Amino acid sequence: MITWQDFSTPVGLYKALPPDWPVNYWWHFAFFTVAILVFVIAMVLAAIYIERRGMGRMQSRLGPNRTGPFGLLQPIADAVKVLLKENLVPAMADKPIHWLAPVIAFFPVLLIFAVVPFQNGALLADLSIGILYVVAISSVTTVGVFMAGWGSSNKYSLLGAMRNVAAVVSYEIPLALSVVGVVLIAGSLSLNDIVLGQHIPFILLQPLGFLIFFTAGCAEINRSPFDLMEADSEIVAGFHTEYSGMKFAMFYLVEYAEAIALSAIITTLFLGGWKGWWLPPWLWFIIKTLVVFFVMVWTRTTLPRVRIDQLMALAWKFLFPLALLNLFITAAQVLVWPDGLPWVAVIINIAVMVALVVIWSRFFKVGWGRVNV
Amino acid sequence: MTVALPAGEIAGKLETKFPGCFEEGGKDNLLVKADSLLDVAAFLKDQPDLKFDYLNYVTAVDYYAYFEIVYQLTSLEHNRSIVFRTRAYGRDNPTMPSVTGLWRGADFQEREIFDLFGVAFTGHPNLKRIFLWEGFQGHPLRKDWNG
Amino acid sequence: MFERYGLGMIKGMMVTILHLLRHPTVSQYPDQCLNMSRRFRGNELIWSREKCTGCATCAKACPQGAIEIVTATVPADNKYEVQTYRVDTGYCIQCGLCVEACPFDAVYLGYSYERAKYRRGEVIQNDDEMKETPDKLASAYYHPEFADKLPVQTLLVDKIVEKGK
Amino acid sequence: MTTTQEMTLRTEPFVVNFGPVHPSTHGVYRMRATLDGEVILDIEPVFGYLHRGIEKLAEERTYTGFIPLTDRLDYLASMSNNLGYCIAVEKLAGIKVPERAEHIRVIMAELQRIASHSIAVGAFVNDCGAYFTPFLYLFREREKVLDLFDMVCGQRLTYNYMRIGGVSQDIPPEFLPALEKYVNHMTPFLNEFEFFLKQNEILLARAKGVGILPNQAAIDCGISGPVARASGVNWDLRKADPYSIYNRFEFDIPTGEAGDCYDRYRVRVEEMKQSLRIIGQAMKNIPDGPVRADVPHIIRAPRGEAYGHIEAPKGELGFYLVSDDSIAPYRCHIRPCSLINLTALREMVRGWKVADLIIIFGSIDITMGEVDR
Repeated sequence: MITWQDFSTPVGLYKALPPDWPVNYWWHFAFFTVAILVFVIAMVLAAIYIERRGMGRMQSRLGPNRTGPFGLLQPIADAVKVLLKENLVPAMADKPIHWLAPVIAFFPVLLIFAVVPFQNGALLADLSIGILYVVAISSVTTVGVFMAGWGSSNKYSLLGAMRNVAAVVSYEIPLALSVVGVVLIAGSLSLNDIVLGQHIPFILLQPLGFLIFFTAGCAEINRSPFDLMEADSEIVAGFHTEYSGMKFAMFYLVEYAEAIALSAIITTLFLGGWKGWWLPPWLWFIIKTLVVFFVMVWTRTTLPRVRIDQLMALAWKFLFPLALLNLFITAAQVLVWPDGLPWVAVIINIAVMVALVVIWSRFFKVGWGRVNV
Repeated sequence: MTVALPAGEIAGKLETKFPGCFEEGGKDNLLVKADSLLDVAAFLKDQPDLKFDYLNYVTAVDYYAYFEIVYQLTSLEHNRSIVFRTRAYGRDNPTMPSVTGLWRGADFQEREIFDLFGVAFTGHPNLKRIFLWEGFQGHPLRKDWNG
Repeated sequence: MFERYGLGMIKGMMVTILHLLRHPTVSQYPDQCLNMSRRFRGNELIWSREKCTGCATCAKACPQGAIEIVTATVPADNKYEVQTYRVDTGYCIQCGLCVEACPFDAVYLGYSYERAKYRRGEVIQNDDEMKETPDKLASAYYHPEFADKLPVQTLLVDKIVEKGK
Repeated sequence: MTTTQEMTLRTEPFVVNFGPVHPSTHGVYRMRATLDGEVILDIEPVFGYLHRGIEKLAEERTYTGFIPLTDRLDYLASMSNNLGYCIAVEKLAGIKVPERAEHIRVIMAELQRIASHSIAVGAFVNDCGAYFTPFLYLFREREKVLDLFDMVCGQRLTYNYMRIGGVSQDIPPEFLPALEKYVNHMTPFLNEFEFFLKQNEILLARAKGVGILPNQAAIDCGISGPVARASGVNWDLRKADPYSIYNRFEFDIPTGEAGDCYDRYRVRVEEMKQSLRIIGQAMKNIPDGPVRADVPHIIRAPRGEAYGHIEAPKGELGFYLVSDDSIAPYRCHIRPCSLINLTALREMVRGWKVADLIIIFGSIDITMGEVDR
């Protein structure tokens, strides 16, 4: 029996481990750490290329095509350029916070990939509370962003940081609630089991859940219509105005890594992660992630930005109630069909989604928001 | 077609309403005295059959002996326009009452005249230089300004 | 906020995705040059010493005072002889008023736009550099007779720019 | 002047500088905004960064020599500046313009209105946050207008095409077929652009009811152009005081009712359609004949003064000329419609948020060349 005091000393800790424990765990840990790092870097480069080239073609222009064949080396050229840039630190800046901010912003994004299954069972840590871990870790980046905003002692970055904190706080709840719907149907929190439980992709069973999760996710990592944190037409570059060189590269990496992380989680939760016909399963996972990322690029090219108080109103008055209602409806359905929902639930859920969205958008009037000063 | 009102017609009305508001010989081109400028302007703006509610422009011309401030008004309702002018004498500190109270559009234009000609407008809410920086010496659009 | 329940946004998305199937309207500048208009006002002046009578109308018409002309009288046939004719293309705004004002058609505007220089001094053109040579074409601005020597202008409205020349 | 009034939480307003180098101030324009958090308490515009003293230069240039300088006033609509100046000088000197020149002038002015409005609408939606896509679509169409101007006068931005008494050169033979092709191509594009943005919910939410300029305040502040018409002021110089031959064309004047940013955007798009109508009519019945009255290169205007004004894309652009019987004007005052349109900015913006300040300022659509002169 292992008692508490055994953990007090390192020797006690080592003795408490099961005897055969060290043999296969270290290999597993080493392989997946390297795999995740390579996966994140490669996907971020692919994401940068897709975004710049896709947006270019959608705007009837070419996009990068000079560096390497079809401009494929452009992301590497960007990285090298940013690394060679001088590292400016504003004189009035709070130096330690300014230096630490990109680090705090970047490492949670890597942690998220620990629980994302590339293939059946192929993930670093098959946590039984996978999705709870993801929702928890993903809000740590806000601390880094706010440190950046505060540390660079620049009014624009302070505004950007404040907006980011406000947005992430209010979008955490719809994000979590829409995930609970999926968990109810899959019956387990572990991402691996969620994918195994997806005989019908959850995007069909949970259309409203998918809509809320995608919107809340985009708002949290400030992409597409909610990119207020670095709204370049209002507050120049938001929280990373005063960053250049290596630190800016880290923030640039965070922005795209978070987008890839969110698309990976959406693929796992809603699009049936690695499930697919004759292509190798991990390739299916990558294709689905890149497709979801392309939808983000697509919305970023088309939609104008939402104002900060409309962003809040959208979270509290639209997504939050809808997420609650979606939760109740899913719970009722799970009670009616305990061992997995049939196809008819798909039609019901889509009808419910349309009805709820139409009813709920009645409450929104246009043209408010002026404070009488 | 915006009918440019001939000066004679208006001059008669103004003369009866405000005797002695015109400078000598100022009837044909509506040359108003500086101190009766506001009454004439208010009259032109509020009179129901005149209703000159839109100020086209306010500008100044330097004729060495005096600065001539020219106002052009248009009545959007009756589609009529009129030009009247005043003169600010003195080179070092000419002053002129400000019409910003009647037409807010004159705000920046009077600041510009103050900035480039040096004609101070009394009653202007925020009379500061508009184009040149605070410490600039002199007023460039004057004829005797030599850079 | 959702007056039409998101349909407006979906319409907008349709337009952007359809643009993926269209040709991009940009062209690769160094290897694909679009032809400028035949009346293009290039950033150099072409001056023929024979036709020029030294009347300096062009210098007077230039709003920037970029043309500097020094003439001396030739006692033999009582005419002006132009000693130096210098144009500072740094001051020149390519407005073409000199070409219009010249009564003897002695000065034309050039047709090239790739005359950037590294030194401020090199921008000044002296009299003999401004002779018309086969590669230095004169623009058809105010002289329609030069038009047929110049290439036809590529209009974007005519075609989506194909790849290659 | 900062207005501090009783605030619930002990906060204090802080002053932020928007500009002179700011992504969406349309040139070197600076606003000292006093903010309480995101809400704007007061803004104080600062001008003069682009002041070149054009009115002083005018007194040293001949009447024809000043025309290239008028291109640099509102450098996005230099054809209209040329037209305004030439009309003022012709009124001063009493010169009659031949028929063909009048038709060419109308075609050029309306093409310039389309090009200037496409920048205004593109920049406005770009400030709303749509990441350059509408801006680039409109720029692609503006490129076609610049091709036509390039064919006629040899330059793409500073045309210097109109002369006192007509235009400098006749239009080349291939101009009218190209113009015909352009007009036929532009109408379907405008419909597609309408389909693209007219009912975009986020644009509606951001622009409808924001920055309302009441009808009476617009007239009182001397505001002209699309900004005034959007507030319901039915005043367009092409109809009210027809200069050149505008009374021969039938077209209507689009006006908005609420006078908010959305109406200003709608009025500009409708005006582009009306300009296409005018070009269509002018193109059909363009007569032959001389393009310039026989006016010497350097004219000597009779003693006196004159004020000529036109309906430039941004508003009423006027030239007040005083001549003392010499080859250069004694005084040339330019009525800056962009500067006067900014008088009402202060009370249109108070109480709105930072994001709205950028939108309202963008919807007024100014060019710094004309504001600072």
